[in-house]
Amino acid sequence: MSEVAVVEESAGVPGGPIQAFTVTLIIRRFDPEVDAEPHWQDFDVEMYPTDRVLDALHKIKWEQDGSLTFRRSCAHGICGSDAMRINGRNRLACKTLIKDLDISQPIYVEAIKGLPLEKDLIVDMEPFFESYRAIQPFLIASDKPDKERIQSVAQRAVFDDTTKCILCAACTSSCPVFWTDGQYFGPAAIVNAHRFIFDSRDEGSQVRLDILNDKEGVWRCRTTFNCSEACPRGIEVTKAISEVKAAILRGNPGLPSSDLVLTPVGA
Amino acid sequence: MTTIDAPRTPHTPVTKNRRVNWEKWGWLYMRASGILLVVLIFGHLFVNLFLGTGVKQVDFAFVAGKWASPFWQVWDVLMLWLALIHGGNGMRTIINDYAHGRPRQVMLGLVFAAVAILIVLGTLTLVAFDPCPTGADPSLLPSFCPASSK
Amino acid sequence: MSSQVARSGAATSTKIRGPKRPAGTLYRGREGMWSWVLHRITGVAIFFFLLVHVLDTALVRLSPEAYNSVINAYKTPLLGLGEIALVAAIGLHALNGLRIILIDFWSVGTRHQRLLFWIVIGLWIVLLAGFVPRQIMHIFFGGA
Amino acid sequence: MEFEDGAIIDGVHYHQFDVVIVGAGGAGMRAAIEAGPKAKTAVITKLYPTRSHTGAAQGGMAAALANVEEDNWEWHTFDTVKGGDYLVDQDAAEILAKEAIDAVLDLENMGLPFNRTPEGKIDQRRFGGHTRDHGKAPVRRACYAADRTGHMILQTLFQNCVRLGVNFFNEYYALDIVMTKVKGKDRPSAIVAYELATGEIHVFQAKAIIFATGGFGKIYKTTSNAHTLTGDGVGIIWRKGLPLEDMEFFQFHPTGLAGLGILLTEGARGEGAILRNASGERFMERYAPTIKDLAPRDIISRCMVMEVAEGRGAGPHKDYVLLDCTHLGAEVLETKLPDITEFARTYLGVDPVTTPVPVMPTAHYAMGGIPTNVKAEVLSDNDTVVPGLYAAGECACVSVHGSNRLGTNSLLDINVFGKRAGNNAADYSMTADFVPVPKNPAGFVLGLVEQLRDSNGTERIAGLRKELQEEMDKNAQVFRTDESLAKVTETIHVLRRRYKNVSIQDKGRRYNTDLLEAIELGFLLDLAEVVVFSARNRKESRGGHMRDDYPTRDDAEYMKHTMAYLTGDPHSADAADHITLGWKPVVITNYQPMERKY
Ligand SMILES: Cc1cc2nc3c(=O)[nH]c(=O)nc-3n(C[C@H](O)[C@H](O)[C@H](O)COP(=O)(O)OP(=O)(O)OC[C@H]3O[C@@H](n4cnc5c(N)ncnc54)[C@H](O)[C@@H]3O)c2cc1C
Ligand code: HEM
Ligand code: SF4
Ligand code: F3S
Ligand code: FES
Repeated sequence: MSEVAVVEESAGVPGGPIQAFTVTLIIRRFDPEVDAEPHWQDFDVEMYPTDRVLDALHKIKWEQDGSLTFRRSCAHGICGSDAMRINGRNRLACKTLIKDLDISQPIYVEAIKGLPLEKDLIVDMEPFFESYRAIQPFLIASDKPDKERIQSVAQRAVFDDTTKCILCAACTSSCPVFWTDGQYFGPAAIVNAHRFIFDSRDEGSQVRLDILNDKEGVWRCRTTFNCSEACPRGIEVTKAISEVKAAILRGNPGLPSSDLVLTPVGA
Repeated sequence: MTTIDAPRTPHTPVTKNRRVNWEKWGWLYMRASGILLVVLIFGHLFVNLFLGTGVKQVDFAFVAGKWASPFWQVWDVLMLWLALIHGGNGMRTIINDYAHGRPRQVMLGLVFAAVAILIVLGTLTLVAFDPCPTGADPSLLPSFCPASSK
Repeated sequence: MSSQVARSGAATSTKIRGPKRPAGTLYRGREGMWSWVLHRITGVAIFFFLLVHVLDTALVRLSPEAYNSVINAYKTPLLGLGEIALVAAIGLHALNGLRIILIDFWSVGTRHQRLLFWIVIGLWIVLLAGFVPRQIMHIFFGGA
Repeated sequence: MEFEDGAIIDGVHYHQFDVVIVGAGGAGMRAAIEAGPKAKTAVITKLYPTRSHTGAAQGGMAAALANVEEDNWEWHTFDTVKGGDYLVDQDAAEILAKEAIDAVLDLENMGLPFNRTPEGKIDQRRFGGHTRDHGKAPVRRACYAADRTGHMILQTLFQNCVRLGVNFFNEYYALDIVMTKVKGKDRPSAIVAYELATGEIHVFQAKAIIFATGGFGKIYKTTSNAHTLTGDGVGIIWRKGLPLEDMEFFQFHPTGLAGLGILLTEGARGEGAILRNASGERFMERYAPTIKDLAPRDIISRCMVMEVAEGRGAGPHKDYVLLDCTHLGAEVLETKLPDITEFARTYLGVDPVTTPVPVMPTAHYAMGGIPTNVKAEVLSDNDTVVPGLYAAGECACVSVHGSNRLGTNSLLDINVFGKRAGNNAADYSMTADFVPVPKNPAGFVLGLVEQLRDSNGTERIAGLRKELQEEMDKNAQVFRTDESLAKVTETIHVLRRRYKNVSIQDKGRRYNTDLLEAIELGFLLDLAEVVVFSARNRKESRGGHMRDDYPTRDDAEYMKHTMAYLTGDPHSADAADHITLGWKPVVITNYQPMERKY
């Protein structure tokens, strides 16, 4: 494995001829129409260090085995289609560069965990979106302004982080609590609730705080940080969850801060 | 290892009954009791296992000696309650994570029963403690007992 | 805001190595997840110990003999070592519990959770370094 | 045939809705928000809504709010017309610019978190081709949310669809529209869709149908478009003999990451980034002395290709130019352009804070598409409306973009015309009856699917697609000549023949993406043929269509829209045997064509 061959043509990336490697991918396959259980299958592909795992999957699908099934669309980390477990961690295949993996070893690829496996790398996303819908992820405001609502730069900044979510489910399906009990709302739903709870224009924060104060809500989070490490958008997920917890304890959204004792609120 | 990850039931909508929210208070309790327990447990461990001859010094007389003082009685009662409820609530969390349906109910019941019984038992032991039980072997009693042979 | 860059795309930060077992279904979490696993295991262990410990302590009500005979078991080398494990577990659980509390109630706690974990491990080693030699002395050499 | 809503007949599912929207990108969901509350509406989408490519849009959405400096919609109209090299229908452009203001405010009221000015109003930034007072100087007109404007629009629209309880059919691929002859005229009666999860076929009978299926950038290799942008909607319409307008005009965005095509927003140049050649020269000063790096995309792309062709390209192969952001500072890059900064870091390993980023033009946007009027009604010729059929967004051609779309005008387009389509379709559905569905409405799709499943041909999809895309990149990209286009024509012809012999490996029913890629390739081949055929016919250079052999604009001959019709056997050897071209006049209200100088 990993024999090195200098290939004339570059991978299209500037910088002249670069080395291609043979990379072994071991993919957890499952075809509901024939398999009773998932199984692992090996594929060898020629890759450039600058290629992404998605390119490797495409190469397999297009050149070796057309039945390999996965979701993908944008190919640059903004649509959230291709969250999968790569070497044991949730990643977007299109944002995971081969050079960032240890290619002296095979690369393990499998579906994200905790959602029903449908086929190969595809899981049923419905339970995930179900939790998302449950937290009322939309602006609740009664006024009808003629122009835009006024919001200061600072007010806009406090919920900036959580507006970046692309609903890829990498976080929720990395959460140990979610694996064992899918009833937990999961980090993605909380992130999207956070986005509205701390939006100065929103009037529904209390409702959402109540929803998340539920048995399956924020209190189930055990601060394992898998979600924060998995998020391809770099959202500080656990921090957002902490801020929601603190808001519930305070009894009002206020400014997002989890400081209850150590620094004065809003400082 | 080879089985498919079990399908998840979709989230069931929030039950809208306005009971006391145990989850929130449970969560807070874990933290508050945790901080107190650090002091209580480490104090306990320090006195019992570190000072003097460590675990070797612990016997009836040692315990009785400690509990003769209301300070240690309060200390240990507090520790008992806080720790059992803390641990019990922690176990509840864990059971909720891994068990479902009937097994979950049974296990929760067991934990609750264990915690309740031990709190009662432990409190009785402590509060109604007699450091100098009559008829006991005098050599085992603490030195301040009239019957003590120490 | 400028601190946002470094965090983005965890994929770029470190080389991710493949799992050892071909089953590979173990999630490769990091400090946060492992600290939680340890916290949970130690919590359960302490809970069961506590159950036993309350029961054996309750024997003081029965009679001094009964109590002493049970408590003497704690003084055997085997349970003496067990006690080390117990203190190690409580120490880890307690220190990590404090870490969790910091993460919860201190706004920059989440950002430093990994560092906090290693501080916990550091303090834990210090704790054990203080306790273990003394305990060994007590159980094997009969006290001070 | 007759059926009840929800019936399953011979394994085919039948549904009835007042309005069926195909596509859940910005245009589709904006339409759903209008139609949903008024009529029984279904949205059929081959991707989960939030996966749509609207989410990739970065820079902003134009509207003359005048929040930060003097501006008005009339200037915006002018810029749109001039930017489109005067091939814009000016009545439509007026509507676009006028309704832009409400479109942005609507989004804000729905919750979109725009960046704010110090006074708390929506902030605005500069963008290519947008000027004050008819070209005097760049103006700050683009409303934005960092470099994630499209993401925020898509999320906000989806959130509001959740609020309204819009009925989504996720991962359903529309593959055919059923036309029924009524009084000698073809009327749309239903959409036939393939359910990815099960492989089952669904017929959606509807009173009104809206197409909002987005673009077809995947006819090219280097593109900012998603893998799923295969022009299915446009292809479906084309196969029914309805016309396609201005297909030769494809926009190449100047700043795609070299070799990859991933887009770096024009907003970067809006914030002050500069294009440089190998020697560090700011070459746009030579070509567009007034607005330099903020000239419209067609012009900049062309200049970049020229710089490279004349040997001034950077890099070991001298095959790209550089986008220099280093003087903007880390603060601006990380707060206003965080995503593209990360793209450059992740995919090229280049840090824009310290190093200029290698860029080259990338296939970006289809100006052409399904012709509609300003009410978003689809046309079956220059002015006949197809009752009950609507189109909006990138798949449609209103035409507000003419031969070259201005940056930020598309997010605007999807909102303005998406809204109009939704409203008009809902209104229409309230007065109209269902058009009866003919017998066996799913016949075509069933046949298509079975034939691909059963085929044991020797051709592989990926190989054909790669050849098509590479050939299009080589010969139908920024510069075209009759000779290069003739070459692509030939290639496409061969590929279309080979396509009949294609086979798939996945013969299963559940989640058969292999099968769908094969069908998508069919659409790509059809559309590429129309693009090239239309391009060959337009012997002038205008906007996104640059002919080396006819380097100037020819208003006398070509100041009109191309209308392409499928008129013969689609597989006949010569494209001319099955494609007929016609012309459609450009609507001119205020602005007479002038030479386009910046
Ligand atoms: C990288 C990038 C950056 C851009 N930046 C800007 C910008 O800054 N400003 C600007 O104004 N414009 C920008 N644009 C252009 C603009 O984003 C797009 O033109 C616009 O978003 C298209 O929206 P849409 O709703 O028409 O299509 P899309 O958002 O592409 O949605 C298409 C929908 O159709 C569905 N669909 C497709 N085929 C089928 C089928 N067969 N069956 C069922 N459903 C189907 C898909 O599932 C999807 O939901 C950018 C484009 C790109 C690619
Ligand atoms: C010494 C001081 C202690 C501290 C500071 C402490 C702290 C904590 C905290 C903060 C939690 C909550 C963790 C979370 O929400 O993720 C917790 C959980 C727990 N604690 Fe303690 N604790 C201590 C002692 C104990 C004792 C004595 C027991 C046993 C009786 C115990 C058993 C548990 C259990 C079972 C859990 C649940 C673990 C889980 O959910 O994963 N703890 N502890
Ligand atoms: S929070 Fe991050 S990981 Fe979770 S769904 Fe959103 S983008 Fe994905
Ligand atoms: S992984 Fe789960 S436990 Fe909390 S910190 Fe993240 S939600
Ligand atoms: S393909 Fe869109 S996020 Fe990876």
